[in-house]
Amino acid sequence: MRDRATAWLTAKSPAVLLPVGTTLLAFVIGGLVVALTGHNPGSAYRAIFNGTGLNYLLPWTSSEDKDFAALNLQQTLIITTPLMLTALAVALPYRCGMFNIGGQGQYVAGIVAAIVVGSHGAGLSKPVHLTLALAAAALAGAAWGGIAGAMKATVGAHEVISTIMLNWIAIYGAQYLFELNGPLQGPLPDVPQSDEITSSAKLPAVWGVLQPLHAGIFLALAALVVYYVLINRTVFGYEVRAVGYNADAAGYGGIPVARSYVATLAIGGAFAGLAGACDVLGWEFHIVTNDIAVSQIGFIGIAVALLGRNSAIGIALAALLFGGLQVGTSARALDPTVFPPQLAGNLAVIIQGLIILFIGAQLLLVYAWRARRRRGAEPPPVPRVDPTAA
Amino acid sequence: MKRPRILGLGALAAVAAVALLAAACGGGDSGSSTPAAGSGGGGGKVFKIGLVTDIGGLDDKSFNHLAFVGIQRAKSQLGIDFKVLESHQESEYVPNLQTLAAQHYDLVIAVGFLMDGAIKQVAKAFPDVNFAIIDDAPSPALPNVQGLLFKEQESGYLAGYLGALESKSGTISTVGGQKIPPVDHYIAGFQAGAEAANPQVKTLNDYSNSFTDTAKCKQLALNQISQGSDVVFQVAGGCGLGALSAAKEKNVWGIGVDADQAYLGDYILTSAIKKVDVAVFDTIKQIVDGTFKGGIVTTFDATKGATGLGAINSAVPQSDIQKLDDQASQLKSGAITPPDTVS
Amino acid sequence: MPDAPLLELRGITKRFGDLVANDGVDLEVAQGEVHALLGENGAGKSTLMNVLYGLTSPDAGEIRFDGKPLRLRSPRDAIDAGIGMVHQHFMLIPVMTVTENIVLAAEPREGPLLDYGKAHDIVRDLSDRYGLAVRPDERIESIGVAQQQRVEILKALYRSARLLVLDEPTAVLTPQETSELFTVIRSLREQGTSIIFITHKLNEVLEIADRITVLRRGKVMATVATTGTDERRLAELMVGRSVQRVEKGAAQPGEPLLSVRDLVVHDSRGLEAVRGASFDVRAGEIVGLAGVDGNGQSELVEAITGLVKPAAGTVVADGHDIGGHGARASFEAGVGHIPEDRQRRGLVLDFTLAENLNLRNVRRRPISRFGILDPRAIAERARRLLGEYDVRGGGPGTRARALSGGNQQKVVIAREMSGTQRILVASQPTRGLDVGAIEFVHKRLLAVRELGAAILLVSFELDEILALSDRILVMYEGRIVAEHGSDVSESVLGLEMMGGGSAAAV
Amino acid sequence: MTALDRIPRGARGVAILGIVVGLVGLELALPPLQVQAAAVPVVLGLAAAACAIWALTREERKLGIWALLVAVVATAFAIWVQGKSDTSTSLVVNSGLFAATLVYATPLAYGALGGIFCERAGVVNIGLEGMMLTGAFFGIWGTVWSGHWAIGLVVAMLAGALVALVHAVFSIHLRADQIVTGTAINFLAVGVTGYAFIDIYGSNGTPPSIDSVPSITLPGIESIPGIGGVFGSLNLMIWVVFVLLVVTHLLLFRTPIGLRIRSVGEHPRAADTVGIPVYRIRYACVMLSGVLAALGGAYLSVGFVGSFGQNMTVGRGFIALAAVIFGKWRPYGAFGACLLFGFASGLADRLQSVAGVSPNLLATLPYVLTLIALVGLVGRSRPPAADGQPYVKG
Repeated sequence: MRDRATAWLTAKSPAVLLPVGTTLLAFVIGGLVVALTGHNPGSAYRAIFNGTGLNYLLPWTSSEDKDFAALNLQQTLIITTPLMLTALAVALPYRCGMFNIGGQGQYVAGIVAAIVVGSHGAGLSKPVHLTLALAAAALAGAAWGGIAGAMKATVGAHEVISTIMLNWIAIYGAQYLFELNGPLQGPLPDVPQSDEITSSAKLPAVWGVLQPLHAGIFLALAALVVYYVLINRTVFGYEVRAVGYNADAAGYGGIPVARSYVATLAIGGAFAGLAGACDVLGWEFHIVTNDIAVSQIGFIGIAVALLGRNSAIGIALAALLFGGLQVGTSARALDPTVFPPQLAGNLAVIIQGLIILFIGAQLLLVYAWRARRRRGAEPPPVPRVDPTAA
Repeated sequence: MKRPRILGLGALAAVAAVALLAAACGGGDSGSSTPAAGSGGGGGKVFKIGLVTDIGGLDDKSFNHLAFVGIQRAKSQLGIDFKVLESHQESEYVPNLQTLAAQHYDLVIAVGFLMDGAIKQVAKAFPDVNFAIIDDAPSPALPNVQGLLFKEQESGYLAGYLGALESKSGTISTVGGQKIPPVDHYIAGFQAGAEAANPQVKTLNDYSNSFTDTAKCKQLALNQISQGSDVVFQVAGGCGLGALSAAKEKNVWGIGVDADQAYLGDYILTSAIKKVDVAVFDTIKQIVDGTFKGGIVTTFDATKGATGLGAINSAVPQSDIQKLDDQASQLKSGAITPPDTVS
Repeated sequence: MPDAPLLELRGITKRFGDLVANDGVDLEVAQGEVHALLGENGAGKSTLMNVLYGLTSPDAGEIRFDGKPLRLRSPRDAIDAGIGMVHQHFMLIPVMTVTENIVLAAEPREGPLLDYGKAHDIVRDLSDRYGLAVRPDERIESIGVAQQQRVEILKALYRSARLLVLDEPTAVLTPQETSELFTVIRSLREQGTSIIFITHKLNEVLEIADRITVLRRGKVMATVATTGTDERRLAELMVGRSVQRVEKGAAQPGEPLLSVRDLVVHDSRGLEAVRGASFDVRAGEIVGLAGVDGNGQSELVEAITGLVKPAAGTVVADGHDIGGHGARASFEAGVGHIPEDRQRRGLVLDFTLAENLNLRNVRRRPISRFGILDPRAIAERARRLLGEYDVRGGGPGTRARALSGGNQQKVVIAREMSGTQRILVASQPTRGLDVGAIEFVHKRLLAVRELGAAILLVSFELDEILALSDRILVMYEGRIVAEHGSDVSESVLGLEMMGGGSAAAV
Repeated sequence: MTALDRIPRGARGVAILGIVVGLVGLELALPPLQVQAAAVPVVLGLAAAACAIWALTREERKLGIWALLVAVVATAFAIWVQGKSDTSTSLVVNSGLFAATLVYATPLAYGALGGIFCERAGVVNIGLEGMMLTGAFFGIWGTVWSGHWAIGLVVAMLAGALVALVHAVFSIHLRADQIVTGTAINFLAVGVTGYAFIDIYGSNGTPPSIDSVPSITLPGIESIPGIGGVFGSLNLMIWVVFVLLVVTHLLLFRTPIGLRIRSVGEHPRAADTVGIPVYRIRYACVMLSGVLAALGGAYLSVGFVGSFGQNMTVGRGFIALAAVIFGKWRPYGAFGACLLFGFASGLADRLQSVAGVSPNLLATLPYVLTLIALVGLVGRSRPPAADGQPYVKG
């Protein structure tokens, strides 16, 4: 029994231990920063944890706090939804050997398309209108990602550079569309804001009031399933993985390498475009130019994908972690006497950076474990997968 | 294969070192800007006031910051109790407003027109809670929401008037952050005021498209200065500091915005002021006095002393100040109504 | 022979995990001696030389050089001591010039700057002195393999090497180039340089070496003087049993299965690499394509297997025109392909064996239906092929990376020859394999021939070409310059590979 | 033969496309069409130029030169024609434009030189952005703390080196994916500088008046018309970048250490076998890259605007990285790319008021140009062979 457990651990350790250990390490170092600037990391992290709303799930949370926790949890899940999708935008091309930094631009492309389709066609029935709006967003994201893919496939332009450029073009371009006197500015003459999404194109609410959790989360979870099946169970996924591991060998085996590049970046872009649609059709219902400038969803998606090691389940958990960090560090939940919220926002970014850093150097933890084994110690037990790790 | 483990620890140490360096730099005055929830003293009911900032945050050196100043003054003078919630992203507007409303705050103030949609939603859900929103006139009006608007164009007008008077070259300019209403109000007023002072004046205007890229704001201002501008009015928040830096470097006048920015140096001609603190304080006072009314829009203008200029540079001749005072009184009387859109 | 040995290795032992690569190896090399180190692939020759060059440190043992103990922590120490090495895979930087490569890390200076003029002169003087004609300003990527080898030797001489290690130096050379190299080696010996000559070719050893040390499985079998030994004895020492040549019956060629006509192919830089090649390969015969590396063989193979689009000409396989229709079309027309670099191109090393074995037919039923993979069918087919081709060291779920080179090659062959493939293009199919694996591959190729397949064998090893081919084509500068039966001599082929000989273009 | 096959392909086709695009731009600028926005013909002209460069680098000289000529004429004419209706020609093309080009190009050039060192030694550095931001913050912090800009720059360089050390340890010794590590550096820099900025300076921001890097005035040049406006008085750090440019070129291509650096980036094992310490050289180059990038950031904060704002580098590090690639990993080439980007930014600034085009739309111009240039040039550029690949000893 023990042997089997050890064997399982050995096999699964990179997949489970690395992300969990990495996250813990990042939080410990983040805690050091907190402590050194004269705050109590323990209470700061507890406050952040409660801010995520995950305490809703704890049995001892009192009923008074429960409403507040529910509100926070709804917000966490609202952020988690697009993060899962923008993470997929990174994960799929990653399996094909590419690093898509263009999730943000593809997300913005999706927002624009969702608004254009979602704010027109008020007479359509909900399923039709919603489907059209989602499809338009996915297509726009796919087109934006596909440009980078086509550039890679035809002239070998490095996708990292081209997607960075496409991000800025999308961000400024979308601001242009909705700015004052812009071509797509909404009905308010003084406000640089888009048209409103008509009710027929809004995603249904599933939990809460005012800014409730919307059905987009099911869309994101479905996308994770699609991704899993696509990568592991289809010829397409097989070919993508072959190209990702060894493009030369894949080419020798008759796999169309260039097409895989274009297809994965386009499908990845479609996921990011859906993320934009989820936000716009789920809770924003319009976009102000300022929102485009400050949005970070696509960039955080990179961290989510890396932490989730590009696996479907990993991405789901990592998105919950990062969504929780976003919401938990907000001022609403954080008592300023415990930890100043302005610092908390930056702390969240530091922790994200540390996680990416450590996940990139998988060896770090493997070495640590080996060192323990050499000293004859037992391998560390698998910690319960607690995505907040607070 | 033994070495990398040690090096792994070395890397960890280096990461920690970077983090610590950052931390060590800030040993001293941690949390200096921490808004503290006060406990109201004195007898009677202690009113609870909530403030929700937009994504600019309290450090925007602009209206969020000024709103905070106003609520602090209300605490010390009116004995209210308050809580400030900063929003880091748009998705926090509704939950932040909702949280304060659910806790039965007597007044919830939203700062910034970006929260227009959010406040409409929350106000409908909490009809018993009073709301106010700065820089926005909710349409259609809601019975429990008061809009607080500013005539930034009046401040801009006076700034432009003074700028044109002090300009030797006959060319003056504005650097806007983004083409959004509060920014354009200032610029429109500035251009009208300049023309009133000197019909031949030439006004230049550029947008940086960023409230953070100080280098770009500076470069735009330098370009304007090279085209002859000798008065630069920044309407770009933090980015605008770059524009003022260009004015300083090239020995031309700079004009600050929102708050009084005279502290930056004696190259500051004046600042176009928008007294958000006054608006916040006044509105809170209405609550305390029981005179608060929803469904209306209160416009803060020169007559309420909410718009106008900050400290005027001592180098400005008295004759010009008199002309300026004359314009200011005409604004108050309504004889002059500057435009609020940039042509 | 001079008295005191220049180099002494005592009891060198090096382990990699459970594998003992060197097991108490002793070796002595005298001043001005050519000492051959003979052994199969995997016998531990390269490991021993890496120890001697400071690239790996031994777990036990001692190195003495010039009578003094020598501790090598890095190649720098070896160079400083006077040890030079020419690696099997050249350690040259393609985008840099001959001069830059030679003076790297020991550059002549003029103030803070590199004195390019002086460096140029030094290189020219050195190459004149040892009769190694190289052009100092040429880029490495634009000169031939033999030239590159000379650059490597000059690199060592420039660093005043007293002991020169040549690791399989003749593997990439034609017979003529080999004999030129031997001339150089003799001249070095006359000037007092000691040489360790690593090889697995018995005839070369007997021709050039003074003494021979034979390694097997990390152990020294014997050190013998060249005079007084022969090929048979050496071969027995080397493999532990007498070697057999593969036996093959007479060819029974059928109709042409692969027809190449007037083929022109450009290389990656857009230059003509194949300049109008025409030939047929018939069913049931092995056609050997001889030639020095870089004469268009790779491009020819890539055009036939659909990896590059030919600029002109046709490739017809089994009646299908496959010129420029892609790798898939080529395979569908029945062309299997053993690529020259199996690690880089033949296998996806991070894929499982099952995934690798189905790389070619992943779109076919029953492996997939409507784009969905059938894991059971994949594993089943993999298990069958692994058994059929006697692949050892893993099952369908094992990653290809974990297998030995020989077994990896078996996986490639299993994939490329299974199913309905009637044509096989085998490019360097035995490169880097040990004797047992080579034998397996050769037998397999002949078995396929018996079944009526058409095989195009591309190899730089003339032994292999001569042993297997029914017909031999010689390629030089993008053209087929000669055609022979299997009875042609090595020297004739060698001459033609250099562009000499009287054979008219076919 | 289908119609599609008759369209010329490759360099020739691109050159012809360039000529056509340039002519369309010219046509638009002329009456009766005379598009009011100069941006349209200018963008077309620049696109034509990009096509021309593509063709030229692919041995299609004759048509390429034609395309270039048409592009230049179209662009110049477009601006000139605009000037006819207004005095705006001088507002767009003047010495200020070239001065602005230099100012925009300088931080990029520092970053690009850093990127060249790093990548020539075989380490990809996508963390340039973070290193620049780090330099921008710590440059200000050091200047405020010490009261001297020079000490501020030293602090910036130290901070840049420290961040680069993290990149070096993770990508050289721990063999992490260098792009992932670089991304992490970028996140970390935003978080750390933002945290420290608020913790130290709070809502007041950096002090209004700090010691700043002086400008160097060349009395002789200043009075020369045209050139004087550009080079007459430049910030010391701009002069320094010119010097660094030449020094970098000499160091990389004319000195023994340069040869060794390049050998490590091309073929680390070959370098190792002749005794070059591969790891040490990579560490040195990565850290030097951090130092240079930090100087680029410090130029923005201490050198140019005299204050720090959160995330004030706004993606300049990424542009620097793109410049490295256009410049084919050569200092002069990369500097040329920085100038192109700086020129596009400066042009966009000026076209805003003159041509009345949306500033948001113009803001995309530098990125669009970069993208076009990427398509046109990258196919031909070859990175150091071992760029991005960890080296395993032994």
